Parts: sequence; C-alpha cells; structure tokens
Amino acid sequence: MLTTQILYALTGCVIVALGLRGALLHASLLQRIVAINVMGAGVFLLLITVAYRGPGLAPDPVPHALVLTGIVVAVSATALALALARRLHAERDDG
Amino acid sequence: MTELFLLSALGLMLGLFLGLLRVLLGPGVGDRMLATQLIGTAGVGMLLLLNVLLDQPALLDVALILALLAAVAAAAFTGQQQTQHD
Amino acid sequence: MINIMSAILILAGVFFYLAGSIGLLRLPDLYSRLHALTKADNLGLGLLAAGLSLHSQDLFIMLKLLLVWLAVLAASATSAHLIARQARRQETGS
Amino acid sequence: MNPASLLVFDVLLLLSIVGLAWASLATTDVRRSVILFIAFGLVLAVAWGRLLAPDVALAEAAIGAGLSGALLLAAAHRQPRLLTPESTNAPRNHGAAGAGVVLRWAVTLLCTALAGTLAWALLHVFSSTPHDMLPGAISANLAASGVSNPVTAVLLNFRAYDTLLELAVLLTAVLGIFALGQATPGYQPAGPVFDGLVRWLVPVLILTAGYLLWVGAHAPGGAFQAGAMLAAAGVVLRLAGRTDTGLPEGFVLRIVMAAGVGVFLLVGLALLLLGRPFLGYPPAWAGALILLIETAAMLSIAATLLLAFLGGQPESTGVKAAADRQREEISRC
Repeated sequence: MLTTQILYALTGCVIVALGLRGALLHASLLQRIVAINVMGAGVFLLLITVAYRGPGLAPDPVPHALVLTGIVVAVSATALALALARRLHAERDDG
Repeated sequence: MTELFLLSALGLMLGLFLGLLRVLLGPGVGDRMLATQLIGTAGVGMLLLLNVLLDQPALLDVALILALLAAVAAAAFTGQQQTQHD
Repeated sequence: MINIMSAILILAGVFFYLAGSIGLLRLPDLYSRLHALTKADNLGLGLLAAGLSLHSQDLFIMLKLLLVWLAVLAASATSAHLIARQARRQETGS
Repeated sequence: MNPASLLVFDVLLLLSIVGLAWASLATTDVRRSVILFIAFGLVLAVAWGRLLAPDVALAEAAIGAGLSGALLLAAAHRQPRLLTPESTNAPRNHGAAGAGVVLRWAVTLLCTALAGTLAWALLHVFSSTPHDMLPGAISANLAASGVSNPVTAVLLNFRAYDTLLELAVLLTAVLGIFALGQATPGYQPAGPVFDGLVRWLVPVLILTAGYLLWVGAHAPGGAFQAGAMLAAAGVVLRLAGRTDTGLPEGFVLRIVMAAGVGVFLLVGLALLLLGRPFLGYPPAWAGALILLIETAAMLSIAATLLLAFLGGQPESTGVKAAADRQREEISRC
C-alpha cells in the first residue's frame, strides 16, 4: 500500500462527493453540468489511482483505456446536455 | 540535479497557489481568466520538469498540447457571438 | 559545467515565474496584472525550457522544448490581448 | 529521488485540485464556475502526468482543459439568463432554487457518507494482495497486438468492442444534438491579433493531430487525442469568425460522422468472413488494421466534437443550401 495511492484515492472520493452535492443542489442547469463533470473527474482520479503501481513501475493500462474513453464520452454527453438546456430555454421563452 | 528539479517543481507549485488566490479573489472575470492562464503556464512548466523527474518523455507532448490550447479558452471567453436568435 | 549552467537557468526561470505570480497577486488592476503575466510566461518558462534542453542534450527534445515555449509565448500574448480588449469593451460599455 | 519532497508536491497538487473543485461549485456565478472548472482541468492534466498516465494526460489537456472549457464558456457566454437561478421563474422551480437549509444539510451528509464508503472500499482494495492477472495478460500478449503502446492495444485490440460501442455513443450524441435544434450563431471576426494566431495555430494543430495518430502505436497518443486536436483546429477557426471550419457538408459530412463506427464494423465483419473471430485481427495485419480504424475514428471524433461545439447542424453554404432554399420556395407556393 502506497502513501501516494492513499492520498490520491482520498482526494478522488472528496471530488466525487463535491461533484454529486453540486449536481443535486445547484439550481442552474449549466452549473449542474459542470458539477457532473467534476464528479466524473473524481471517478477518473479513482481509476487512475487504482492503476498506479508506484514510481518506476509500469501502471495497469486497462483503467487508463477506460478513463480515456470516459473523457471523450463525458465531453460528448456535456455537449448533448448543453444542447438540451438550450432547447429548454427556447421552449420556455415561447411558452 | 533531481533535487533541483523537485525544488523547481515546488517553486512552480507555489506560483500556482498564488495564481489560485487570484482566481478566487477575482474581482473581475478577466482577472480570473488571466490567473487561469498563469495556472496553465505553471502546469506546462511542471509537466516539463516531471518529464525529466519521472522519466516520461510523453509528458513533453502533454505540455505542448496544454500550451497550444491555452489560447482557445481565452478566445472562447472573449469571442462575441453574432446575435441572431437569442 | 553544463549542469551548473542548466541549474542556473532553471532556477532563474522559477524566479521569474514566481515574480510574475506575485505581481499577478499584488498589482492593483487588470492592466498592470497583464504586465506581470508576461514575465512568468515569456521569461520564466523560456529560461526553464532553455535549462532543461541544456540538461537533455538531445536535439529532438530541444526542438520540442523550443516549440512548447513558442506556443506558450504566442498563446499568452494573444490571450492577454483578448482579455485586455474584453475588459476595455466592458468599461466603455459597448 | 527524494520521496519526501515528492510527497509535498503531491499534497500541494491535491490541495489545489480539491480547492478548485470546491470553488468552482461554491459560486452561483456561472462564468466564474466555468473558468474555475477550466483551471481544474489544467491541474488535473498535471496529476495524470504525475500518476504515470500520459495517455490520459494528453486527452485531458486536449479535451478536459481545452474543448470542454470552450464548450462551457461559449454556453455561459450565450445564455447567462437560462443558466442562473433568477431565470427559473416558474413556480415549480422555486423549491429547487431556494433549497431549504435542511435539504442542503441532508444532501451534504449523504455525499459525505458516499465519500466515506468509497474511501473505505478503496482502502480495502489497496490493502488486499494485488491481482496482477490482467496487466500480466496484457504484457504477455502485447507483442501480438500490432502496437507497442499498451493503452492503444487495450483500446483497439483487446477491448476493441468497447471502443466500437464508444464510437456509437459519440454518433448517438451528435444525432441527439442534431435533433434538438440548429447550430448556434457564428462569431464576429476576432480582429487581426487573433487572426495572426489562427494562421499558424490551425496548421500546427493539424500537424499535431497527425503526429499523435502516428505515435499512438508505440507511445502515448492515438485516435482520441488526435481527433480532439483536429476538432480544436475547427473550434479556433469558428472562434475567429470564419464560417468555414473545414467540416464537409451534407452527404460527405454524414459519411465522416459514421466513418469510425463504419470502418470498425466493416473490418470486424470482413474478419468474420475470413473465419476469424469478430475483430480478432491476424497478428501480421494487426498494426495496419489498427492504423486504418484509428484514422477513420480520428475523423469521426473530430467531426463529432466540432459539431458538438457548433451545437447543431451547421448552416450550409454551398449546393445543399441552394437546394434547401429551392425546396422552401416550392413549398411556399
């Protein structure tokens, strides 16, 4: 068990909790989207920490591949959410 | 030499924290954006140092991309969209 | 000898970077803070990159470091210009 | 290397990460929140580098700090009204906007409990004996995968199914965006200084994309990072006020959007016909096939991310626009 791993993992947990809290409590749609992105970053931090083996050792590539995929999916989901927010705005203005 | 690199990385980290204070204090949005640029430069510098410290040559590429995309955020921040339908 | 040179360059780079960040924190308004930023970006990172390329002694790595510095230089100059213009625009209220 | 001073570096890095995440979510000013989120992404890229994950650091630098930031900033800039609580004037939204103190504390408590549970589970994982079966299997089979970067091997060979489905997810997201409305209006010309930057930045971004695609076979890089760089080139052009962002139009655009999934599927089916498992490349061909799929995937990812930034179907300028106008006139008669 590495001190580095513990530190980064605990930080990841804190970020996930912060993101979730923001996503639940913010009234503004855009800030909820930001909060979900923060939460995702926390999850990525946890995964990369699990992959870390210590200095000079090759880390586990599977979580790295997962996170890489996750980053790209997160940005496209963010774009979809923003388009949805824009449409909601337009509808509300009409009605 | 390793000690020196670590010390320099810590120095950049200190600068990053000063930039962080400016991001938190503001007062204007422009000030915050400026401080974000400073944080970005600190990030580039730290990646350059980590590239030697951890023996990860690919971190040079990361630093390059971080530097290339630094201007994109600023442009998105200041860009004026044409007002057509909202 | 080369090690000492590269150490001096790197330390000078960090010094200028810190000077820039202190300036960003202490100077009174946006325009003078813009000024501080260029110290950090141009000089600080430039010296750091120069020190590291002396240390590496590899032509490919030197070229990449040069490219990183040029990118930071151009990006920071452009974004400083854009941010300053935006601030002026808001002040004049257009 | 002195582990103690590296530990100090780690602690400071993590403190800045937590501080930025907290600050980004503590404010109700949308633009401040987004700017802090961009800074958060920048610091995160350093953290990925520190944890020996350069592939992820590349993606974070290109997407997390660059493209997501531009996307969110543009949205915050466009509609500060929708996205701040003041605009939620419908009565049913009042509860959410002024969430009661009790609710706030309850949510905070719940999230703390979640963080505690997560931390407990992770510490349990770390303290148990490590199971090295998967990394062992990867390094044992890396030579036959056609590439020498283990992350690319996982993405394009060992777990190629996942990547195929991910490209399908991206395609679905764009189709969803298309279904929701038109592209956002273009930008005003950004002036000579930014134009000067555009003149060299766009070619450099395209070159970098090519470099990352090629280098992905044996070093960190690959289709995702390369696609993000190409998309960034388009975003820069858009921000500079150009109407032409390099995206093809009409039918060709549809082909480019579907190219990633399409080429992936075609390769898989061709291999099935040749009597091999779906996406089970013959080792001699693996390198070439992976490069082929990655090139198609890069183009699709670039188009997807750029369309995501546009926020809808691009306003067409060429032949298709003329045809559309004609059709409109006919229907008006």
